Amino acid sequence: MATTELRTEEMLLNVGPQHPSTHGVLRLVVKVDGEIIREATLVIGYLHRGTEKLAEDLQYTQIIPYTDRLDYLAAMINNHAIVNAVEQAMDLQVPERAEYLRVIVAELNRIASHLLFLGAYLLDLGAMSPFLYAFQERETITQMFNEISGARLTYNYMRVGGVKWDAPPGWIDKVRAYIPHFREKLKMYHNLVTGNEVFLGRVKGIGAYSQEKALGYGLSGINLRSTGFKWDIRRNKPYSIYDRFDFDIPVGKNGDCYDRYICHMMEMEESLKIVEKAVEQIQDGPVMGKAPKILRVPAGEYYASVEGAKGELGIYIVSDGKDKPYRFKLRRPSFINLQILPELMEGQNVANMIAILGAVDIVLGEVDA
Amino acid sequence: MTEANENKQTTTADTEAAPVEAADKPAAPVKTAAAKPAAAAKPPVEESPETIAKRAEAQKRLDEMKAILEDKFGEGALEETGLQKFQPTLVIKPEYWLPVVTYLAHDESLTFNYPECFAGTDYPAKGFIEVALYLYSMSNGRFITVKVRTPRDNAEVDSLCSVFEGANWEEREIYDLLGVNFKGHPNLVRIMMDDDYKGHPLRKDFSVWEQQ
Amino acid sequence: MNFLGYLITGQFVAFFILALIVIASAILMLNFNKVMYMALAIGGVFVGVAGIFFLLNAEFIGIAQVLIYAGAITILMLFAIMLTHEKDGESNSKGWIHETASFVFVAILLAGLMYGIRTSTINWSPASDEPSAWPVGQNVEAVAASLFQTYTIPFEVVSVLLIVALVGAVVLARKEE
Amino acid sequence: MWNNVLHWVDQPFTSATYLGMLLGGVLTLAITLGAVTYTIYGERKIIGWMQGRVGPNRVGPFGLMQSIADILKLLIKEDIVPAKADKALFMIAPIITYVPAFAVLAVIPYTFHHYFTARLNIGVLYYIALSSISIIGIVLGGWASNNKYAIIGGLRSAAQMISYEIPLALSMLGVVLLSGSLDITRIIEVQQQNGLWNVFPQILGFIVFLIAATAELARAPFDLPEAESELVSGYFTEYSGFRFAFYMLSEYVYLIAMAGLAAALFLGGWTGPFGLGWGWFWYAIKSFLFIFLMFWLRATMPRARVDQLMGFAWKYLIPLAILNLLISAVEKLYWLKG
Repeated sequence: MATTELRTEEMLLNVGPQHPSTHGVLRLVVKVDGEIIREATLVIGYLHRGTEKLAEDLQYTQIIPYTDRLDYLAAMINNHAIVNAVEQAMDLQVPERAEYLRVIVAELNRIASHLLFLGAYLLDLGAMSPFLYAFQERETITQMFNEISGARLTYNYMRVGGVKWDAPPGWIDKVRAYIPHFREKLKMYHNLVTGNEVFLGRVKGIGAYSQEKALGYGLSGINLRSTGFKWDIRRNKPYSIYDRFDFDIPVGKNGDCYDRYICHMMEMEESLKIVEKAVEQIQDGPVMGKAPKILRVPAGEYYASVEGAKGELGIYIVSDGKDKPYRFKLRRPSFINLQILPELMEGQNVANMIAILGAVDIVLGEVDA
Repeated sequence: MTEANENKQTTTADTEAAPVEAADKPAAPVKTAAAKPAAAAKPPVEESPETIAKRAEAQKRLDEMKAILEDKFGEGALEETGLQKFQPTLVIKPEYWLPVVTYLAHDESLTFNYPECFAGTDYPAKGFIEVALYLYSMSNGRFITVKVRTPRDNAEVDSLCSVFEGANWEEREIYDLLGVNFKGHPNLVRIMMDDDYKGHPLRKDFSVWEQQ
Repeated sequence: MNFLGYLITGQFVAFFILALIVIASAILMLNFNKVMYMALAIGGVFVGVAGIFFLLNAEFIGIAQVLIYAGAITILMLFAIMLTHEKDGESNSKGWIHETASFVFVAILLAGLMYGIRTSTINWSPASDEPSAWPVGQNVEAVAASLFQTYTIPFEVVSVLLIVALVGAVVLARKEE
Repeated sequence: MWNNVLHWVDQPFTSATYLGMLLGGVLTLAITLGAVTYTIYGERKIIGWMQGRVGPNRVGPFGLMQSIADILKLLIKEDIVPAKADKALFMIAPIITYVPAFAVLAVIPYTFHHYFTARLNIGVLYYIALSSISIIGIVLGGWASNNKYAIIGGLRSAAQMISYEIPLALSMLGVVLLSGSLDITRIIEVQQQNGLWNVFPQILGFIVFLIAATAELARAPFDLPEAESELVSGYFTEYSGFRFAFYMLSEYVYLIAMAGLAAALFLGGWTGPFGLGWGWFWYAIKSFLFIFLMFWLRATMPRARVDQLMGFAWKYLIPLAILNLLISAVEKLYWLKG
């Protein structure tokens, strides 16, 4: 034994594409030494459907259902992104009521998406119950969306110039009633999860990165805010009617998994505030403005973004003045946020890998487009 | 010129070729209110004072940026400048691409440190592929678009991975879907399609049927 | 129940079963080619021996055997085998001279043992015939008494020695990093 | 003769004792299987109730036959052995795990009369020693599957169980010290005589015992060996059919055995309040309390990380257990001289 060196062997571990915690068809090729990760490579593209290419052959209204399939957990916000981009490009006016309905469904959808994050993340960390609790609340939102749009997941609700349907009678009251109910539930989640010593041990100080790093990677949304950088498209580049609402932008301190978790939790509260104000202010009126039957975006290049559930969801349209985009590029926040993972995972163990991956909060439909 | 070169294209692409010309060429001088005949034609011109002010502001910023860059890199660095709606847009010569972006990102007073959107577009009619990068300066709230053009066959651009870590996957995606080679990229392999896939789907002359 | 003049009791049957386990495991251990199987077979030997201790009313020793040998040491071996690279298929066919020589040696050993046992003058009658120093079923107390009363100081010294060895091993292992 | 059948342990070897042995084995197995079946059912129902859902409710009234249907399904499933697995070890490993799990039940005194169980004078040690053998089966199963997740799972569980055996055994030592015996029955008797359950003088030991037992049983929050989100299913990822059932079974048998041990060592075993009879009934209630606690923890806690787990055992539990031992000695000297 004197001369022979005892070295443990490195093992190539293929995590996914089918694995309980890759949230879809993400594949991680990790080189592990024991349980320590030496190198991680991400392989994506298993869900690539060529949305950008398809969009080049579609009229703008026809693209809307395709955006539903990107971040399928927050399809309303995706709808909002594209109609917002086209409206900004065409300088279209949207009726007040439609704007309010948009904001209400978008914020409710943000809550639903964050709820799913909460459930799935805790499931990744080995706690079962929060997942079921979160889904219970998400179910109510899904029901409401079903009533307003006729679909539970892929809503196809918004149109350029307004929204497709007005809210059915009594719908607004349902939303109003949901707000205090959900506030109670949020308190319960905090009781169940936020103070849990085991949970804190799993997420505090794990997967931290600095502000500069986050900016260099182009991270957005909570992944950027968790480093303490106050950046929210709703506030910094106001679109729709977000400038009328008063809400905080929760930021973290250390940019670790705990901060990302707590930002999600606090953002739900802020979204509730916005919804509360919106249902207060909403007036009767038309929900569809004057938009041409066939939308022709004037020739030129446009970029407009909204604050998606996962980060800045941008749409870049190159138009040649026709009814179909010449080039339709999606800035998918999940895709960009995912890039930082290999760097975060190096030197961590397998359990932390899952904690980090879960906290980045990706949707593979959006990553792969 | 365009029809002759791009006979292979589908009919849509053929008809598109001409308007593209119209859409992009005007960007060459300044795309002021007067230079938007197509858009302005439909709704009777009702430019609100707000819009005009915004455009003037954007124009001012564009001129500023242009001056800064020309001062730093000389007249030859910029191919074109213009406004896209309210977005100052600068087309940079390929050989200046990396230094200009590096300068924009790292310079103390500019600090365009946030790559917001990275997109490539194929213009077969004009024979180049354009890579556009939307930059945002978080510290002083400014935004610009920088672009670079590279010939369609033998498309090659310097990689920005050394400036923005986030450029890595975006460049891989553009490489995968548009076939632009990024020089100096640490790991330029396909990202969306299979490794043995042939062709670049987002090129306008790409056809699924030829692929098979 | 009698068989060939022996009284067949549960103990008797159990002894033969255990003996069979021990011998079979030992032979298997020698004959296996894979290290993993060998480790498992030696685990079987340990368990069988523990059973024989139980038959002899030495429960404490039997349990210690299971705990330390069958449990800890076997797992240690398994770990060592799993974490180092296992070399499979090392054929251990030695020449016929080797085989014959070992056979002869074992035969002589066996004969010598048999001779020793048959001619010895020690009384091999079962222990329970004589009054034992400790009542049956009290051997935990017996062990405790001898460790903590008669041999307290040697016991403590040995434990200190073991701790020193443990710490030394940790120190040596850390140095390699 | 009936007496011989029931009390086969201390009777001469006759055909009646044979019958007793056979009957004892089969009956214990049957009872255990029944208990495991309904522990699983109970787990699903209780956790379901905690999570606001119904739990099994389709097979039989209130889903009472659900677990039986599950077991039946497992038994008639194809016994798949992966092509690259080490066949012999793969097949034998679940058995190595299960046999000690079943064997430890021999010393759990469900009743005072020890029907079908043994009054062993070193019962506590016997439990610890036998349960350590099960680890061999787990490690072998993980290794033989030739699956990376299974290997990591197997290594993890071995490391976890070995390190938690130490605080577990140390926490039991306090009880042993107070009772002056390693015999579980004797420990209960002493508690009966003192009229004081060991939880009270041994509260620290009980806490250490609970934590160490949770880890030893690999249940949440210490269910790392089968951490689904990381290792898919840990060491039994590749197992299916009745070999998988063996692993599941031994896991739940250990749960029941550990519950029995907790009830005996700390909660006074079969002794009921006010000297009421029905020993087995009280025993069952106390065991169930322990099992319920395990379910509750599972519904509440996220999973700990592997290095935290090890650190916790060595840095907190073992010192606490040793402190408890000191306290026990003081108590023995000045309080419970019994």
